Amino acid sequence: MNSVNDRSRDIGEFIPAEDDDMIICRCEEITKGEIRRAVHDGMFTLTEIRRYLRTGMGLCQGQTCSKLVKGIVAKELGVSPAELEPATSRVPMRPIEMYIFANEAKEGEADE
Amino acid sequence: MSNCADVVIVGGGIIGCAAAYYLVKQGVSVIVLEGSDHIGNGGSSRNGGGVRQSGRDVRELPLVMYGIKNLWPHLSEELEVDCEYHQDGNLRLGKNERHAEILTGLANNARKVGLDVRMIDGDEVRQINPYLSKEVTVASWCPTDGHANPLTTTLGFYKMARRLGAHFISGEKVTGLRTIKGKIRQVITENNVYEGENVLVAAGLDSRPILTSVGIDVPMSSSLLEALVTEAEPHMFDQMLGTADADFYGHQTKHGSFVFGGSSGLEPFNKDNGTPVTSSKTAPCICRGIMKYFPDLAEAKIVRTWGGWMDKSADGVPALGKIDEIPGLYVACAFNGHGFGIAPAAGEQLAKLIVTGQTDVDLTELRYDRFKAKI
Amino acid sequence: MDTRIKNHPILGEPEKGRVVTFTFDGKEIQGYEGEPIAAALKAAGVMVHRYTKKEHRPRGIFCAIGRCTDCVMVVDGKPNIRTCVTPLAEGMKVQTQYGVSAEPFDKQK
Amino acid sequence: MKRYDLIIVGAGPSGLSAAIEAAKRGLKVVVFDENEKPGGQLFKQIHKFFGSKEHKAKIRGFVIGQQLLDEADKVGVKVVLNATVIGLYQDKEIVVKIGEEVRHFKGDAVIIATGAAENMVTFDGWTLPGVIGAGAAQTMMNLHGVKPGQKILMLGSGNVGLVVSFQLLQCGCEVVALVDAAPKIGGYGVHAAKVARTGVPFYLSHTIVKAEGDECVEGVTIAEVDDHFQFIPGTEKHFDVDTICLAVGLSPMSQLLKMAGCQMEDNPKRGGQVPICDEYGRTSLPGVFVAGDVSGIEEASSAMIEGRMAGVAASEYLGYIGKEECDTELSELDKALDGLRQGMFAPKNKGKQITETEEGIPISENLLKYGFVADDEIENYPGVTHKVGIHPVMECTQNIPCNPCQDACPKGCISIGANIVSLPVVVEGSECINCGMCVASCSGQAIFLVDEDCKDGTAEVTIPYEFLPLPKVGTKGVALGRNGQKVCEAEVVNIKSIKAYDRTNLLTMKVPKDYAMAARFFKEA
Repeated sequence: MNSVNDRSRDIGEFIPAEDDDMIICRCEEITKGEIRRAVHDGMFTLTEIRRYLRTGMGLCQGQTCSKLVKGIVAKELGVSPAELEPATSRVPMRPIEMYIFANEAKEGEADE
Repeated sequence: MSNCADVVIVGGGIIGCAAAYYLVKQGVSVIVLEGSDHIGNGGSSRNGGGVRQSGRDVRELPLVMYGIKNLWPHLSEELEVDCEYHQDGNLRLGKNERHAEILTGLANNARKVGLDVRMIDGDEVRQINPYLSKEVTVASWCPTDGHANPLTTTLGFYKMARRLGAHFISGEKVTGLRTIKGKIRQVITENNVYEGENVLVAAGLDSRPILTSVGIDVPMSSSLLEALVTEAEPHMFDQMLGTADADFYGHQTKHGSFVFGGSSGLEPFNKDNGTPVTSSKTAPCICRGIMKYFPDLAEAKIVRTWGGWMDKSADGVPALGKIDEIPGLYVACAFNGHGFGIAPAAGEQLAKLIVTGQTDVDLTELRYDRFKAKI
Repeated sequence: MDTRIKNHPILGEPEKGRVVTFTFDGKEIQGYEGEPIAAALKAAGVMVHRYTKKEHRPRGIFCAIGRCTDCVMVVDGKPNIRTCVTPLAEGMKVQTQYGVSAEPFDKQK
Repeated sequence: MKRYDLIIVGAGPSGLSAAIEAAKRGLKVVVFDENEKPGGQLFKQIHKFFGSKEHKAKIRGFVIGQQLLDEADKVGVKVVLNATVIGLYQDKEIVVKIGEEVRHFKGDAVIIATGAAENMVTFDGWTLPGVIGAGAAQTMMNLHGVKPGQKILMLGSGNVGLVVSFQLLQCGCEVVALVDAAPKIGGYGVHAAKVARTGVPFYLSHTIVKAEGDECVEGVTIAEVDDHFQFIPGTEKHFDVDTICLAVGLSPMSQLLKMAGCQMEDNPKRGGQVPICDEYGRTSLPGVFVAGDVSGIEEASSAMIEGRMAGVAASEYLGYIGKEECDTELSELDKALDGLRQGMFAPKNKGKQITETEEGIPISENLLKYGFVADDEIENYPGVTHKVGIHPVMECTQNIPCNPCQDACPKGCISIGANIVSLPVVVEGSECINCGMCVASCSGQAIFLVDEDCKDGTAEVTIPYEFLPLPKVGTKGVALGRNGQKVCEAEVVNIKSIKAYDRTNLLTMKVPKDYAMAARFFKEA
């Protein structure tokens, strides 16, 4: 779903806040201030925030922080969180060791 | 907001963002139209991060060498973002005679245009990177190659271009171009019409239908590439890696994770459902490939896999520069899956070309109309 | 501090495997075979499982079901093992994780 | 490639229910679950469920889990555990990590029943060891038999926060406070009341300022918040705790569906990102169904019905039953689900201010603010009546879908009627025989047997008691009021623990006559 998004629209100045050093993404240790700043640097989508800052790119793949990040970005943009498309979900759903991922069961033996 | 600018750029990938940055830096007004919802949503955010010269076609080598010499070393400072650029060399690995031949051929060509690249044996390979398996018997070694973070670099160009006044609009899908009185003028989207003195089409595969609207064709086909990333691991090595057969490539990032790309061989027959979705077969295959070269990585956990379209041209090098037939129109597409490392140079030279009509690097070999029949 | 529940008004006595000995940062600790490593550590009063890479801050159990990955430790030499879903076995070597390593930060290069 | 008629991801209440319905109709069904044990969250639910018989009311969650497993086994469902689904690819191909292999399967139909994940809130120190999710607390104490902490502060007054607080008390932890930023308690009043009467203070319109400690939690400071959820300076309160437990809602775990290309929407009423689907779980992808929390956060009881619906719909999709049969069965299940979606906590009432019951009685403001109904309010409710001799006192003050008490009484003393959410009333002229079945059957532990006048200046109050150690007859202590404060001296005069009570003990205490309607909990001296 594409919608026209003017990246130069006025979202106001970045105003530092007391809780800017609060960790939001626990895995990658990304703070609220970093996320808010990134929005003011033009990262208007959760996908861009993730790519720019690594929020939700850690070991847990955003299981814990995605809703928190969404709320912060929405507030900064002055929109409802529901309007923001979540970042893409990707295989694998859980981290998987390379040697296991590489080890595909042979046809016929694949009986659990 | 004005729908007019000196330059309208179609495509908000790293090429479009870099060109926009170098244009606004010179005081040129720019509008960038991105069809998807996200800046840098195509190959720019899906590639393996290689910033390398070795292994490239000699026609594009001068441009990438120019970028590595003049732009990459200070890009992080310039873009105020950590591009994570490492210039620690590229090992292109081989395991047999056939591989050795391929690698030697590529190295010989590169040396002709002045690139420092040489062949080394398995032992020397393992002196450079002790984690490589005994199966590796040969490699080409280019010490001035490296890698960087494509996500922060692309978005860094975007951020700075935007900060200097470039006007980005995402979700704005371009349907065609229109000339007025024999000169390029309008860029038509599903919702709006934009006007520019100059138009740069840098929209990857989508460039082809867009250019078709003004009767220009760059022969390109799509091909899916897949990549994966591991959890963060203790630091192991800093080189960029590839193989003679191009069965995998990648590096360890500053974060500690390993980013590897590769293929299963089934990519040309990928069932396209319109989005670059991964296949259930490819990632396991990439893992098997990696483990042959890096047995130590067997325990590393894969946290994410993804796919991306590659815009392949008929001869494997980009179409880059001015479209003489249509005054004001420029193109930058068909980067063939290795556009990231060359992007800063391509963007900078395009900006210069648009503003001054001149370039520092000769782009003649990359003309859009070079494609000829074989007989 | 004994945090094992000996008898529960609804669940009765917990069913546990045999007692096994493992090490946590070199100290011998006992737990029950097959229970999550994190449960055995918790019962032994261990709160800190790791220190983060950037800020060197302590972390411990958070979700306890293998999602948040905060409880990862170095187990038998392998980093990033989710202790809340990894069964305890006799002789396991469990170590505090510093960043992605069992080496404390001042010893990492 | 190995192929099944139906592949179900998730062996929780909805996944197992779906599997049973489909297998009963002849489908070859496999269920994959990443956990070591099946049943999803059911095995952590040690309280008795609400609803009516068809919703498995008054049965404890973990028992329901076992029943579902037994039934699934009987109808030939294959449940594969420690099987992590890592991807749902094109053509309904599912890749599963089992042991040290990945295996590829295809399903002619797929039901995603992956449940939910916990939401989190941030505050200074929220990453310290000792700050845990409520689910983590449940897992540690109810599955692994380890106390999550000694002194615990609970954040969140929804049903999860309330139920887990009670469970913490049951396993011997001290809950120092139950805190919520909202001005009103979010969960069932009866769940709050059973926590409050043990002495746990509720702090509504409060939230956590910071967790204290260097290496792990050593204390916590909370403060009152205003209408905009901003701290009010000067209202800070400190507690010494070793654990802070977060129960601030759930989000659907719908990533697999998004990955597969399902049309999604962000629906705050359903708890977040959910697949767009019809009422029987059919998504935008033909043959891909959803059931349970993954399509919208509700209770396990509704998840089981949703699962059955998806199982029936999948059977129809694959031609194992006709459309007519499918429609008939689905409309039956509709009725069962409608039953659960009634009352003041129904999804349709989410976010609405409800000030009085369907009977027109004002909802207790004390209950919503402090977790207990005030002594002068309790007489407003139809279950609270006075009578000579022993009689039930039903302190059920909100319209929730639950009626086991009505069937529990062999003498027909209690009536709820056809509307499952009505407040229970004492049937005029009926005679209580002190069997205690109503007390033990009440999932909300809101029924007491009271003899207001034993003719010797005392009264006897029988309360449900699910703690250890169980006091012995003759034990002297104090009676606590609904607010958890001491009201009078009390002595245990009877303890009944029969099988039919299903592990709810009935403790009878003797109190001075004047406190018959105030004494609601017993604490050993």
